[in-house]
Amino acid sequence: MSAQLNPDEIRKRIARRIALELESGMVVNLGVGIPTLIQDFLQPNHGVFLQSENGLLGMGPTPPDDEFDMDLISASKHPITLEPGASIFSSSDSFAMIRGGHIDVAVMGALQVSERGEIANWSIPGQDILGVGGAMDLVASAKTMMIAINHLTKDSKPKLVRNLSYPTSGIRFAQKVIDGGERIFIENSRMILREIAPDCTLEEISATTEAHFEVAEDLKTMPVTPHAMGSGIA
Amino acid sequence: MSAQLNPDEIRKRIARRIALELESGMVVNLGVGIPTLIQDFLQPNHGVFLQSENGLLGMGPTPPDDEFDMDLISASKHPITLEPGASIFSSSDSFAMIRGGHIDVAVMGALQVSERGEIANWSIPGQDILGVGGAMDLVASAKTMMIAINHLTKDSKPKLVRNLSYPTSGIRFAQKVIDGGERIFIENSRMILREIAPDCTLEEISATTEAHFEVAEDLKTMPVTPHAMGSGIA
Amino acid sequence: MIEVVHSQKLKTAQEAVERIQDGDSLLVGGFGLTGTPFTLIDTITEQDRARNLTIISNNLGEAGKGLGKLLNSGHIRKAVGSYFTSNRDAVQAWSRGELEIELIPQGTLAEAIRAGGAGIAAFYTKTGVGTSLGAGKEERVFCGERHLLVEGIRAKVAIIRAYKADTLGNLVYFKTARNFNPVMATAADLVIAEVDEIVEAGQLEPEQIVTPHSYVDILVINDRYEKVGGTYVERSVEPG
Amino acid sequence: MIEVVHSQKLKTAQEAVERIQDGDSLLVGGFGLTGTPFTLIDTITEQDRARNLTIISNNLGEAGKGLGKLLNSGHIRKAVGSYFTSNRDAVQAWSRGELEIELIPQGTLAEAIRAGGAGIAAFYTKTGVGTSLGAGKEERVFCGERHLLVEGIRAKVAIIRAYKADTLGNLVYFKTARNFNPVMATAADLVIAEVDEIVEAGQLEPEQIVTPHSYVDILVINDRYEKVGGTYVERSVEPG
Repeated sequence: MSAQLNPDEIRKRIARRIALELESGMVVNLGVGIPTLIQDFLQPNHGVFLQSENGLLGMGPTPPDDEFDMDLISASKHPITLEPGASIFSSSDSFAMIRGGHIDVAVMGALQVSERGEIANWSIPGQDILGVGGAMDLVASAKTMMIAINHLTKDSKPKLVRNLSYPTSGIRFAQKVIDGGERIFIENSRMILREIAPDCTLEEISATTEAHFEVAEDLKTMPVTPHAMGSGIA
Repeated sequence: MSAQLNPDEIRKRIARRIALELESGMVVNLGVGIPTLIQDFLQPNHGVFLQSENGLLGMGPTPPDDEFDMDLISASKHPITLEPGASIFSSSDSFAMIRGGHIDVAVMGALQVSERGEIANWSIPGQDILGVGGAMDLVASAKTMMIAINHLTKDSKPKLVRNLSYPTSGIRFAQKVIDGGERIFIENSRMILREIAPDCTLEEISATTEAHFEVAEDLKTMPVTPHAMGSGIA
Repeated sequence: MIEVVHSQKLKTAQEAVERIQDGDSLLVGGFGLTGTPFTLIDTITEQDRARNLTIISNNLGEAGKGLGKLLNSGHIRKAVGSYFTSNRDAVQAWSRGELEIELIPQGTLAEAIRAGGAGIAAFYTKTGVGTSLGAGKEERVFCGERHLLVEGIRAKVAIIRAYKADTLGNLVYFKTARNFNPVMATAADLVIAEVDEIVEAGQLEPEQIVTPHSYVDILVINDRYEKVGGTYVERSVEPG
Repeated sequence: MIEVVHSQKLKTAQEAVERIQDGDSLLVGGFGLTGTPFTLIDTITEQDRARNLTIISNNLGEAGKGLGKLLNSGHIRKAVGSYFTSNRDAVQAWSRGELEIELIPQGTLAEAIRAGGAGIAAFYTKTGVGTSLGAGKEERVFCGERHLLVEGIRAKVAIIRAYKADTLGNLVYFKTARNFNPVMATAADLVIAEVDEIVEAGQLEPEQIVTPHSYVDILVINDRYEKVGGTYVERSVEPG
């Protein structure tokens, strides 16, 4: 779906839509991949506090090239800045914060999401498993998990599946899934389609989704342009 | 023994002798009671680092009255000062330091010490047990434990006993016991008398000590006057 | 007059302690009387809404001071901590059967609260092995040494004392008044911090913030106690 | 020229890494290349005394940089950490069977090191429950939730990176170069800290010291790398 958009545009669309979900005062951890783009789509004075698991609360946007400092990076190892009121702490204090349940929202990428909301986001069967990072800590402990994914894998297989065939990241479930064409809530272990992009059809989504999902009675059109930001749809 | 000295003088004698045991570079925790007096008997530029379990490394001596600050206290809740290079941390970081085995010497009072070196220093049978503080943490974790005690209880019973009749503070053993008349090492769970005060006799000590102890072949005279400080006997 | 920069988290002591309910568990910062949230404690006593409290704190203050006040006003059902003998009133209340006491080694108390705040359900420690305070606790040998299993501690509310906050609620502490306060800030559903001063966000150095603002729900200004000759004393007049 | 106040703990990088033995376990600070003790790592590589090292570090640096250098020089037998895919050399060495890898969730790694430093033999965590990384681990239910038992981690030596030390060995860190360094300082028999600068004791504020000196055995000055355009690069000439 959204075949007319290139992958980069789809990634930005997802990031933009998730930005609308984040409210002032929330403590939010952004995973690698699409989630790192979200920061660029937050409104000025958004009041969202970005936590980075390498030891930082109050992450600001990418600095201009001439202010780059390798000693100030995100968990994705990108250069960042500090917002006023930011604090720096150790990795152990950072994961005490994460694992103690002090992160309101973790936005993460995924390789698969099951229809109950289980997340696979660290390992591909048959490939070398040599990296997990903080994925399992966040899945075990974040109050709310939002998943930012492309609808299909690179070889056009559904990522929203009945049951995970990829290794799971934990036993807790995601609450929201946002891809380029739709926004899905997972409530009581059931997927509910809440929004659909204007350039997608229900038929397309059904054909490319393995997981069972219900369609919300008040199915809405997903805001997909910058213009729609701050429209109160979140 | 040392019947001619008043209790206060005996306490000072004990503190003075223990001060000779403390070497430059050691991280030392001083318990309540007699151990709090030790600081006054350390040489200038002693290089000993005093740790206080309420969250401080580098405790300095009592301030003059007009510099008293209730926000800067020892674990005994006495006003203190900070040495250059002192650091302040939380109670949890402080006990991580203690319990992680980072204290070289804990000097503590005791109600009883068994001949194997077991320590009873928090509770009296038949009395209300409403305070333990950090005693058990130190007994479980300090590299070396030195015991500062009066030789007899207030009702003239031996404090150095064969087996504890008071509740134990843990399963680890003290290495040194210093009272007003003697200095005893505990090695391989056996007490060895190493020093005896000039105003005490071996007969006196034997008569008032329940624990078995050996007498070192090279039994020394305990330095008991300020003059003897820094004499290299330690 | 106390100058205060406005913060969304700022409330009066009265508003703050209204959130405490009858029967709640409370983590209360402080070691002896140092680093104690006096204003909040006094306000709980005066407001007299929440009784049967379980207080988790190293001590119960001193006789008539700090938590000693809350004890004497009859608000405490149970105290969990490491050292209560320094408050004679607590010993007597316990003797009369009016106060339940749970004694925990100080380091185990600090570690259990850290565990509660860090998502650690339980941990193994050597402290207390073979003692009457370890009696009945599950034991296990690691590397040839006996250890006790201790579960994490959390509470419904934490009331803590810091020196300065910024408008977001980041906290720094003063000297040894830090003690149990930072760890308690991590282990309660609602965290109320009593501070002397609030500055603009950005005025505290990022590397020097001890408690990040995400742990702090409510800020209250200490407008009752001032330091005179190194000791906190009640101000002679109520602040205007 | 680098100005250095003399400290009893100060050694050259060569003297410091001579303490590392063949087959030792090493905690190595850093996250990616940030907060990495480059000088110490390079010196181990050059000195070529200690092989078959077990490296406990979040990553193995990047290809040819930081711990990537030590990997390529053939000194590492096993790596324990959370993320190795960012160094292709590590992936390939593992594929060829030349490198053993133990993968641990990042938070569990940080907590296990803290436990090792704090005298906690083992702890229960929710992270990893139901995953292949939790397979075979002992499980236990607390408050209705499944937890895994994880043992503390300690090493023979820790090499860490700080910004400034004082003459006693107290340390402060710079921005996110703090990461794993402070916790690793607590969990090894020998702790070697690489710093940019040493100041007199008393010049660091007591409340701002992150690692108290009692954790630090040896100080080494970073005299090889300088920051150019925000990145650490090897100095063009060896310092005199």
